[in-house]
Amino acid sequence: MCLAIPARVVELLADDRARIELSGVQKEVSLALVEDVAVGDYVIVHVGFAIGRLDPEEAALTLATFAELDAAMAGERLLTPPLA
Amino acid sequence: MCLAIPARVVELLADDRARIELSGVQKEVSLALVEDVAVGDYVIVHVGFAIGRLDPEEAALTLATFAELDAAMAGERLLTPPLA
Amino acid sequence: MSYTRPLDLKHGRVDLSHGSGGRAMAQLIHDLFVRHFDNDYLRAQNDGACFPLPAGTGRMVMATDSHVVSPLFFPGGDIGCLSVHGTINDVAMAGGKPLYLAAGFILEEGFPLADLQRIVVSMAEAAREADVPIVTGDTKVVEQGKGDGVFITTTGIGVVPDGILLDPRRIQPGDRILVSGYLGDHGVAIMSLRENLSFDTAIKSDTAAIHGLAADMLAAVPGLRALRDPTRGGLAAVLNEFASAAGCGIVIREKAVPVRDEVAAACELLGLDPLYVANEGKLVAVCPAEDAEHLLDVMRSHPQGRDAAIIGEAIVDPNGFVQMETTFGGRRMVDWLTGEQLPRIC
Amino acid sequence: MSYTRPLDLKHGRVDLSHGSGGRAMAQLIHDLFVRHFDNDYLRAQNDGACFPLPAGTGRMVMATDSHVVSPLFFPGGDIGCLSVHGTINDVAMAGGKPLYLAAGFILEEGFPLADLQRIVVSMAEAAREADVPIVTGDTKVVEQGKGDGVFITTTGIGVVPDGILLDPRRIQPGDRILVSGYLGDHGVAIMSLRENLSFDTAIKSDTAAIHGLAADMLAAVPGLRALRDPTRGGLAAVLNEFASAAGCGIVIREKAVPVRDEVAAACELLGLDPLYVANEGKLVAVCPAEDAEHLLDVMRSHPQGRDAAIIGEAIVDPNGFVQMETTFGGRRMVDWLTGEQLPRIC
Amino acid sequence: MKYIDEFRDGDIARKLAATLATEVQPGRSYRLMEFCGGHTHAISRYGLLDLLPPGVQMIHGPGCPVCVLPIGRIDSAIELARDKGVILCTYADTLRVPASGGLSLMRAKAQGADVRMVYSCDDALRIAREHPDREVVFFGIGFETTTPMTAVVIQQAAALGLTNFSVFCNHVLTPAAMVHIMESEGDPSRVALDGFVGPAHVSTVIGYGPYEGFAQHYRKPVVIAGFEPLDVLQSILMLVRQINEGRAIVENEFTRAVTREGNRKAQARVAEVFELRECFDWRGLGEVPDSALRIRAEYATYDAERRYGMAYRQVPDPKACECAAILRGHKHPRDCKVFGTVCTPDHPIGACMVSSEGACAAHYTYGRFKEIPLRAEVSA
Amino acid sequence: MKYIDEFRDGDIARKLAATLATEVQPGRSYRLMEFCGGHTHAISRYGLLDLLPPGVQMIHGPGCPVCVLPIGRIDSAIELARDKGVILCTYADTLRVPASGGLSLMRAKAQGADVRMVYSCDDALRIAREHPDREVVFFGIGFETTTPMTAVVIQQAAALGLTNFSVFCNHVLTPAAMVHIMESEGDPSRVALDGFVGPAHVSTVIGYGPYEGFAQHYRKPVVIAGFEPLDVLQSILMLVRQINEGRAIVENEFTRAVTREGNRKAQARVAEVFELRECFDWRGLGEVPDSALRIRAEYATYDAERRYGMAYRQVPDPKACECAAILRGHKHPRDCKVFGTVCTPDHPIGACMVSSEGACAAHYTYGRFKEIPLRAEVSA
Ligand code: SF4
Ligand code: SF4
Ligand SMILES: [Mg+2]
Ligand SMILES: [Mg+2]
Ligand SMILES: [Mg+2]
Ligand SMILES: [Mg+2]
Ligand SMILES: [Mg+2]
Ligand SMILES: [Mg+2]
Ligand SMILES: [Mg+2]
Ligand SMILES: [Mg+2]
Ligand SMILES: [Mg+2]
Ligand SMILES: [Mg+2]
Repeated sequence: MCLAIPARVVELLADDRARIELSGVQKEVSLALVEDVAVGDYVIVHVGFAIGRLDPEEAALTLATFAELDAAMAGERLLTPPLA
Repeated sequence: MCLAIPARVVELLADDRARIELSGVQKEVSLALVEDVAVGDYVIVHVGFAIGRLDPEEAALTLATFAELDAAMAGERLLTPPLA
Repeated sequence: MSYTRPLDLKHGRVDLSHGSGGRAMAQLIHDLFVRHFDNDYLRAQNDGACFPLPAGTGRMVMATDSHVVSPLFFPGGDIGCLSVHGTINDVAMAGGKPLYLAAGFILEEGFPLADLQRIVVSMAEAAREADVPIVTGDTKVVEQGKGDGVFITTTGIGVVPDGILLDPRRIQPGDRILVSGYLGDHGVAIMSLRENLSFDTAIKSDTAAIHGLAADMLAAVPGLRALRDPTRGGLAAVLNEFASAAGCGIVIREKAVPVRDEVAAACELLGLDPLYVANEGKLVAVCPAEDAEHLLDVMRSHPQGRDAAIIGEAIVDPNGFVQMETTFGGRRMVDWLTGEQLPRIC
Repeated sequence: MSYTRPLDLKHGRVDLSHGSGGRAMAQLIHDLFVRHFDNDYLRAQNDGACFPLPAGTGRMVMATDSHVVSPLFFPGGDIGCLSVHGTINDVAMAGGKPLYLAAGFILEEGFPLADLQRIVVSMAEAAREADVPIVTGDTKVVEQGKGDGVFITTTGIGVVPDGILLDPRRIQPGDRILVSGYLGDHGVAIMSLRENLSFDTAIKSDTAAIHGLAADMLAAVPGLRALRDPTRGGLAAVLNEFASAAGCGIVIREKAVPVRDEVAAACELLGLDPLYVANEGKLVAVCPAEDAEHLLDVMRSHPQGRDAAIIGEAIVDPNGFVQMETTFGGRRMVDWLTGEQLPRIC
Repeated sequence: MKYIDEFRDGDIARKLAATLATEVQPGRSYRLMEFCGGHTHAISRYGLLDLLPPGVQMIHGPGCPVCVLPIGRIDSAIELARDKGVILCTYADTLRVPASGGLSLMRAKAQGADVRMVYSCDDALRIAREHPDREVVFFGIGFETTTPMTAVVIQQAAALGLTNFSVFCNHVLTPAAMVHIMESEGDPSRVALDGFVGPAHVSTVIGYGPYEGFAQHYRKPVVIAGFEPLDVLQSILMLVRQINEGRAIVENEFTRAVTREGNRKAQARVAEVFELRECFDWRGLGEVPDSALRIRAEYATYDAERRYGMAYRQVPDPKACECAAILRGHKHPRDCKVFGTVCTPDHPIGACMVSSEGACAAHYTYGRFKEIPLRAEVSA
Repeated sequence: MKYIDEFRDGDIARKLAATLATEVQPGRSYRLMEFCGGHTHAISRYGLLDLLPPGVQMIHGPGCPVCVLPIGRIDSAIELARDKGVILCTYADTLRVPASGGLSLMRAKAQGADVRMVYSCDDALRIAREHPDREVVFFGIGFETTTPMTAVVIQQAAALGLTNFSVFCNHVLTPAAMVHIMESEGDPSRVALDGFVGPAHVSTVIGYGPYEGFAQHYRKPVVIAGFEPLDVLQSILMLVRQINEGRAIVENEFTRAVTREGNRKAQARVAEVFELRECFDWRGLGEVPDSALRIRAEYATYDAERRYGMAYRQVPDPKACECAAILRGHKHPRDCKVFGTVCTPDHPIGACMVSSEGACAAHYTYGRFKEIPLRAEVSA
């Protein structure tokens, strides 16, 4: 019920709306709950509304911690979970 | 459109209505357009209303004139069409 | 973990889950259709039924009818048995011995399961009585307001014995036209329930599978030219179909056409002509003149042909007109039905 | 007197007279259905079609499906070709070579004749392409508000070559499960048009007749255990049907199941699982382990099986559970669809 | 069916026909108009023409209420159902009458208009009571036979205080139309009529008195006849006798149902609710003075024409259509170029091709085979 | 799918699992509650439990908004649709939730109630605009994730001056429920929880700040986690570490979407339209103070409860149903006597069997095979 997914904004539309894209599927969503969204941004979409923005840098950081796992597996623990 | 058929009244119903019968088929009709109808009377039914009564004596007379035809056929003309 | 909550056949209703390909649908099919139709083909739970054919089968016949009758239950039957009879009869009218039926259900959301069960039981009985199992089927559910309770499409297949060639194009001037009994019962039974027309009558629909009668007729007179069941459009439609296929005319005698008094009276009341009223358990046959009396005897010795009659003959008329000698002594055409008579009778 | 006013196929609409058994109905059938479906069986204008069978036919298969898809026209097809493909596929999934189709139409008063023509032309093309003629049919008209444009019930029959025995009850632990291509295209194409869901995608319905593919597979691996087209309820429904019929379990590998990115994305957006989404031109096959690679090769060399894959195998499990190894590395059940996924997809 | 079957007896018919044959004067022609569609229907359905001797010719009159409805009136009915969103209740006969733009009520219904076929105007009232949220209009058509029940439902609606019910009144009057037919006698293209088979159930309601002036003034015999075929045959015999004897009075063959006064109660109902319309456009006949009824001011709220501010627009009949001449008795359906080809009961061009009481439809459906001689008949 | 697929990577999952296995202290048990149904769903759908080392135990929390809807609220929704004749617009998840008398919205719909499934509350507003003659009610359910858009449509309805639209508000609050779970710790029947996988998108909206007091007060670690399976695995690792180290703070695994403050604009919209409800009845949890929202007086005309004078009637859950204990984490679905027999997703008895996020449904649909060991498996 709370499921929401990140999708890229491909077009800003009238009435505080935008067209988002996810792997070739496009859909209109409302931007009424987010501010200063630009084309190219990733927003988090829930029941037809963007409810937040996805922060690419933070995503990259999280993925980086996963990448560290190989090292961690080797023995010593390098991984520090990020405290935002 | 003006087709109407004679049917026998088998039951008087509330609201100026009656049940009529024609060869085993019964139907409700309105008596709003006729007066003093009794069970056993033949009425002439048109679009769900009795629009008149069928006079059995006159019907018999008409049929009698048909019966005269045999005689008529024989030669002399006996048939006098009834002028009501 | 083997317990499954049974369908609520008393108060339950069809809902959208019964048509969505999930367990609710599987349960409906299993607990209702498979249970009542009860045969190995259905129990195999395939999407189609696979069956052996009688040895030496050279020709087959397939026929289909969608049934949308309203009301669903009527004096003498319901959409369930009607849908079995109607298709069995079409197979039989092509000279086929009906073997198997398929049934497609289109259910309207909200339809009471109890009514559905009544219909299914009636189908099952009709199929059993006719000895023609319903071996495969399909169920769809449409939203409320997109259907009308239940529509049933049945398809039947049968095998045609060698030597039988029923084809109205073979009708020749001089051939005799026969009907198997009183006409118009089904249509009048349905009309008697229509809100705007309602009248009371003891008339019941004649819905019945008449493949047995047809088989007797074909056995006795293999040279029968054509058979057809006078459903929508009544006797008039069948005669016009025959005449136009054969490219000859047809003359019938009004006096010879069997119509019950009550049916005649109902038609009189409604301004209809019994020749156009639907039947669901009658047939019209055409045979060479020399076979007519024998065929009539065979028909009359079958319970479903007790009231059979020879009603007329084919004549030379390249216009393919159907004429009738009226009881009154004149002659007139019996044309196709024009416009609506009454919709949803089958 | 030979002139007949043609049907107004541009602006005309279905009205009640088109279903009443009179000349208007005869004209509709003749000018639209017979004209486009175009074969001798229909031209004979009987209520059933009579046809010879290929010599030596021992077993036949009959399958039926009612089609109520909404909307009637969708990317990649329409109810017309869908109704031809759907039934041909059911015949093929039983191992049959499809021979003939019957079609029952339930039309709603007011339905544009131009749309009906589009649908009929699409059916005719589909039937021609598949080389399976529509040999008999039926037409009913229901009042406005009692239907939804058009419903089409098709029934097909076919002959089953000797030596073929497709029956999910024959599935044994160790048998391999294959699918013929990408899953979920049809369901997603339909959903993309639903008012409440509307999204834009290039995904088209995969509706297609796949009896050719099935025939190649059966020729190569006559010992195939079971075939089924994953329509309503999707792959999950077929696997559960197989498992419960066979009384064994099934394990599939998520990674091996072919799903297009766009289909995965649409499902993500709507919170659906592609395993439950409908297909109309795919099949699921089960074969002995030793035949699997050969079967896969045969499938991949057919244009309709280019993206075929072995997705799993049958295992010993008297509960008949279907499990999946997730891409993530865990294992979970793939149960029947519960409740509605989305109604009216076929 | 008592009082029905007796009047369809083929044996008597043959005897009547024989009598008629002996009475018809050789070489003399008897051109008789059956005014009513009911008679037209009976003549066609029972093949009655086969029984008439040469010289007796039946000419169909304008007495089919469906046939005389002009296009403009059907257009208005469609407008009500389609554009004003009312439930339009109508007798089935009107459903296929051609209107402008290729439409008919049946096609308007297929396009979504809420048109409902009723058996009785009673049903229209019931529908109005069942749908208090909808406006319900009854499409009232017909001659004097069908007018009284429309009056009854209007009075019932008033008694019930219904506010969602009204009547689109198109009721027309028989004697006015008969007069109109005679007034067009001057038309040089036409052959004179020798007598009239007079209305059956119209007369049940209005009595036969109203025709007496007509018979006297135009010196044409009128015989009121029932709708059963023996009634028609007998009335033809009676007309032939009047003609032979040079009489021109009203005779009543249909004594079992018709009196001189008619149904006083029904007449009173009609008079309470309706009043004469100065003028009414008939299909075929054009504007005929004092030939129709409208709803009285007391019942104005039940008058759909006032309620919806309907204005009548005259629409010319299709060019090819000979209905006008046929309804006046000047032409036979077979004289119309499009009869049976472009114009058929399934695709009627004129209104006479719609109801089975229409001259063209009756001829098409029951009689056209006679125009095409059979080549060889295999005997029974 | 960018930012989705990366977080479902099986290889990384295996490595994370291996790390987790090395960090879990032998013999120690880690009882972790995933509060959200979204996490429950991810755990089940990806078979995540297979990757957890012994000792780590996941306990489903009450964070499925469908599961916590009490019978009385569904009864009210049915009443609106069936008895008040409104068009009731609802997210699909609620359609099969059991109500009184064997009903559900889906069954009420089959009985003729006008219940429409919508994907977004936007659609409910559109339906209201398309049907000005009908009353349209949106059945608003959900946690903080789903509340802001309900606020938006209420404000849009007000801006448009719609008079036929209202909302039946059942929005509930996460932190209050978490507190309630901890307050029921006293229950002797239950084993203590060691940590919480904290809400994903609820936190996107409200931020992770609101959990800080909770972690501190109850001394339980909370890790905010995304709904992708790697997020869940990672958050479990983070919880294990906090537990091992004796820490009890709020950590944020879901940094790509969640900040400490959350979405201020969404919070503002919610604050404008809604206010705290003193008390709300949760299925399973019973009356929870300050745990839900209601529509402010300024928007009273859009409040279906006021508009239709709806009074809440508490209805006890079915006797056999263990939802209450399961939602609190006291019991596992398999402990319910009717699980999988009388109660299945097709015939749910309790709400936890309805949505795939419900503990019972998730276990039935994805996990129940584990309870039944396979006898012999033919290797691939
Ligand atoms: S045949 Fe048709 S067009 Fe010709 S007069 Fe008759 S109704 Fe008019
Ligand atoms: S299995 Fe059903 S009855 Fe038992 S606790 Fe879960 S929802 Fe309630
Ligand atoms: Mg048929
Ligand atoms: Mg049939
Ligand atoms: Mg038939
Ligand atoms: Mg099917
Ligand atoms: Mg309905
Ligand atoms: Mg099928
Ligand atoms: Mg199929
Ligand atoms: Mg199938
Ligand atoms: Mg048919
Ligand atoms: Mg519709």
